[in-house]
Amino acid sequence: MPSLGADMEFGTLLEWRVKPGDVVKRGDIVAVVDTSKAEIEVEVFEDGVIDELLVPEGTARVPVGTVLATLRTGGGEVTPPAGAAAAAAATSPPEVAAVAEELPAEAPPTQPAPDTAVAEVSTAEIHPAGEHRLHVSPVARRVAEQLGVDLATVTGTGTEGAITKADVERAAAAVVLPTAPTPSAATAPSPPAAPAPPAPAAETAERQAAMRQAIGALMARSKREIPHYYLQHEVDMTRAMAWLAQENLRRSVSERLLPSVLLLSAVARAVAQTPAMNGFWVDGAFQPGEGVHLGVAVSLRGGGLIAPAIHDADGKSLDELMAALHDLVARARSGRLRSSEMSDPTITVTNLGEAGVDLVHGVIYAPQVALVGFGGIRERPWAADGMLGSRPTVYATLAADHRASDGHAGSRFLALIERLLQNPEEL
Amino acid sequence: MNEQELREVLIDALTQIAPEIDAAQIDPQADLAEQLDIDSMDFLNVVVALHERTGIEIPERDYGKLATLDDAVAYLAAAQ
Amino acid sequence: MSAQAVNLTYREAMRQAIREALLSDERVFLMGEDVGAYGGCFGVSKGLLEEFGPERIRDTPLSESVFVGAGIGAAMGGMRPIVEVMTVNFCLLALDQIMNNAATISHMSGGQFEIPLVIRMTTGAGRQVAAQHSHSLEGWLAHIPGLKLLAPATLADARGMLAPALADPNPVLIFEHGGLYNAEGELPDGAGAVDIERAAIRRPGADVTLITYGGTLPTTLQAAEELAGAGVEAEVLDLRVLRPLDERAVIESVARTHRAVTVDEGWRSGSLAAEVSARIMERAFYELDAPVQRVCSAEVPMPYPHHLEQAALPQAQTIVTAVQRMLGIGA
Amino acid sequence: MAPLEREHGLHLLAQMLRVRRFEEKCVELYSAAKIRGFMHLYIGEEAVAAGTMEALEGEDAIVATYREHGHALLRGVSAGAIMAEMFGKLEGCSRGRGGSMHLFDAATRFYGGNAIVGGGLPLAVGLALADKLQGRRRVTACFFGDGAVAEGEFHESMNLSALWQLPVLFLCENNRYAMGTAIERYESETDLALKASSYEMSAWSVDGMDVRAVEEATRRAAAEVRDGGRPCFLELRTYRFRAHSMYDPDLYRSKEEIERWREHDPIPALSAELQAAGMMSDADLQELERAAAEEIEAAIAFAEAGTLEPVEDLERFVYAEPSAAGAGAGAAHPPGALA
Repeated sequence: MPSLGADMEFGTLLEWRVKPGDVVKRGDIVAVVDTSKAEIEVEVFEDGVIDELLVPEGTARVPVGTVLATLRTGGGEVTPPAGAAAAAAATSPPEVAAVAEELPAEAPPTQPAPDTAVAEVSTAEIHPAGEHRLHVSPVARRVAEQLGVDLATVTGTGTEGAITKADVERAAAAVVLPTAPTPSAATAPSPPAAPAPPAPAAETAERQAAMRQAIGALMARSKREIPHYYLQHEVDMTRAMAWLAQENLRRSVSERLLPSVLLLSAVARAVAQTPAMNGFWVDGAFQPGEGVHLGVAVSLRGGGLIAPAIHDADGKSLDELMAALHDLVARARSGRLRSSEMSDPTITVTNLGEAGVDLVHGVIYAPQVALVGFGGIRERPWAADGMLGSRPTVYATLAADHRASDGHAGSRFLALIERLLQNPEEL
Repeated sequence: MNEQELREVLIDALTQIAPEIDAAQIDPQADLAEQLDIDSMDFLNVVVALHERTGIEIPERDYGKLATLDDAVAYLAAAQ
Repeated sequence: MSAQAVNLTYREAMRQAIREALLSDERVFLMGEDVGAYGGCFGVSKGLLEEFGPERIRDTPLSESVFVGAGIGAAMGGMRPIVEVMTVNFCLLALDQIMNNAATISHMSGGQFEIPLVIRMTTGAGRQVAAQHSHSLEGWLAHIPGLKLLAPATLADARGMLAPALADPNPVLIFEHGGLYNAEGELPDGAGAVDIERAAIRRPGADVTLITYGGTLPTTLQAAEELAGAGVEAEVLDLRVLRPLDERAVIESVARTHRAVTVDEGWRSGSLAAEVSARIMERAFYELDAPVQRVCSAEVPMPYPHHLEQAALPQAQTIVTAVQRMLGIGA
Repeated sequence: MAPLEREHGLHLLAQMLRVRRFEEKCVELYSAAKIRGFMHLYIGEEAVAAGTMEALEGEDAIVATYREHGHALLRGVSAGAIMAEMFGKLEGCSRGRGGSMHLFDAATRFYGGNAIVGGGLPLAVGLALADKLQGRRRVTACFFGDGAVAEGEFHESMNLSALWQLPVLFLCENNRYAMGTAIERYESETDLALKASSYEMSAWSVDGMDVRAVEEATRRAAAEVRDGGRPCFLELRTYRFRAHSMYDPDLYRSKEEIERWREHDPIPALSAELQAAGMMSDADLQELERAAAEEIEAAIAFAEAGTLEPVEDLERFVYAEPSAAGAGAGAAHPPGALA
């Protein structure tokens, strides 16, 4: 099939003008081909005798270079017309390559043109000496602001070492990476797999330092910018603990609930009714959160702290909250947090009771506007009706941003938490 | 299960929670929560693991009897 | 430099340049519509016919394609022609010769032929001559590899760019903004050839870089003065060479000020301002504290009435507003 | 017309034969996809190139069109350089960058093919202007087809060259078709010599199928241009036997018309005249055929052995290279790689 035009790849063999045995001379018309633009008469370039017609009339989409017929030239040997085979080499789509095997395929590899734009000028090269300016993409700068990541601590992987959004998120999440990734505890500990070998000491130390810096930067910024006010309130946990004990007796081991789940549920529902506590202080104004995304402060083995979010906590049942908490802690401690969980808790709860303290006055996670704290649940002296007794109680505390709310709102918020904990069965 | 097997099962469950701890370092007489910085979530995971491996269901009120390694092994042996 | 300075207009500076070229090289001749007897549509070549005669100061028929093509052929034949296309609006009739012959032959012939030709064109709007006579098409021609483009905005450049352009073995297009011809100023008596590769900082500043060329340089300098009044130090960068662009000068300035506004009388879409903005984004992205702004002509055929024409053209106030918005200050 | 003499007759025949066989081989190489893009063949018009080139001198300049293989070959560009150019090789006469439509050769002052119809006319006017301004007695020969007569640049170029009395020789190869449109369907006045004379320059028609008539007419016109310093116009009435380019369906003319013109094929016509005058034996003819075939085989071998221009050179010559600047006015020295 000859190449019959600049843009021709296939042709349709319309008609043979010769049959096997016919004698032909150079320039004779042997066939008619349709190139989708025109019907062209195909000439033969050598004298000889038609040997065999290989492609029947009417065959469509015959690639350029396909051998259409063979010719017995003077020497008696049977060859495809030279031109056809060569054409196959130059323009052959893969399936026809076989036909042109014997001829040296001359298709040169197409190299991409080198980018020889006029004198490449890169900012690194012409940077004004001295003023070391951090290369940070605009979106990375914004996310760093949200996650409270100190850009100076972030190593960039973008062009020429620029810091990208992913770099910032990794730095924030780096706070999460415990010394060694623990196999996923998931809902039920699977048969104990061999624990992963602890990361080399150097790497851990370096990560600890970066994490320390990141937390330090966030806390420093919160303290510097947020006018905190603090409230505390002792909450009677008698009914809650009694209900929980009954409930766990009824449940199988793997479905048991922890006291902290009750606290989280109460806070979530109280926040839902106190929107002023739920959102962000950005560019000098309060932005209400879209939904109650409860940040849960999770302490990490070997030090470090992260507060990923349980989304729409106010709508979750105790079982759902328990499962969410279990999953979040496991993934937080194994460094598999999703960035969405990182960037949008609308209020955070810290529960240091287990570490043995009575109450905690925390630092708000900027740009959030409130932080709820719980100490340990313990038997404490309790006076009621003039009688002194002892009851399980917990100190609930609130650190709040005075730009977004006042003590009055804070107090009603803590009182609401207490009231909700008096009816655990409704949580 | 004899005491030695119970001890191994318990240690396995504990290293699940605290992979960086070398089993040999655990002081069998000292408070486990204190030594291994275990919180209530971790302890619940241990209780669930023990239930799966040994079939023993530890009620919440007995949690106090598993304060140390030796106490826990003794409790488990008795509970079988 | 000789002590006395000469007071003259941009027009006279260009005429001196042409006269000097004719005197110093007999291969040089001037060809174009009404360059001879009429003295040049904008008076640039007044008196040259009387001094150099009709062979070297050649009035042409209104046949832009052939006399631009003849300029190309004469350059290939060993001459150093200066072809004057009365205004950039009429170069549309000669674009085939400019693009398919002047810009292409050297490359396509494998370097066998040089085309040392200079084509001068008056450009720009502002004199109420309506749409067909008010175009700014530098951006189109700056798109074509093989051409060099110059935009003399100052007296020194009007006086000094022609000689190096004629010495250059490539086709060089010189754009003279119609609004500049009457600009008056002083030039040292012996003022001569200037560089035709680099941009020039016409006013240093640290807060923002205003990048412009040709007829909008005065407007941009005026904007810089007004900004100085509001405590903003604007650096004014005159591109001078529209192809090849002096990218280094643009990037170095933006690396200092971290903000850029390009001012261009062309229409915004696909303009030279767009190209400058793209190069800043490619080469100095991390230097930017704000996106690059462009102040260009309104995308309309240039209207005849004065008030509409001024509304369509880039004004100092438009530049000032763009900078203020960029800095988050002002109105 | 001067009487035919043997040696010159055989030379003219050889020239036409070289072009004919070269173009026929190109058809084969194009169908084998060795030559790509667009290709416009000269088969049938050989008498024009052979006759005109005979009458021009080495110092003269040539400006041609995209149907230019014959002009380049007979002007002295080597068959190898032309073939290598169509193979896209560095050893081509334009470093492989121009292809069939853009052959350039500074050494023979062959200022290129031009793919824009009428695009070359202003260039030729300029080259002639430079000659006039520098007092040089030489001719710029500008070839173009009848189609170009309809372009504005034809009118502008004819007017300016007559107005300024420039030494241009306008050679209009009237093959009666602008691609697929017959001349009667695109020109109000089809007598192109008559049309040209309105620009106050001498203009006349010549039988473009008679190589000796073409040579004699071109000699006369070239003398008027060279010595009289005036432009001149020749309409060479000729015909192309094959399609406008590879391949058009050729539906715009009848087979009978092509056959009628084939009867005036300049090559058999001259052969018959030489044989009738006892000036050419069969052996002479076979020798001319052998020599043409040998030249073409060598050209193909040269092209096949050619190399590809390194991609690193992609941007070379967009702007002139400094070293080339000193190579005399206007004509940079040809690249080293040229054979």
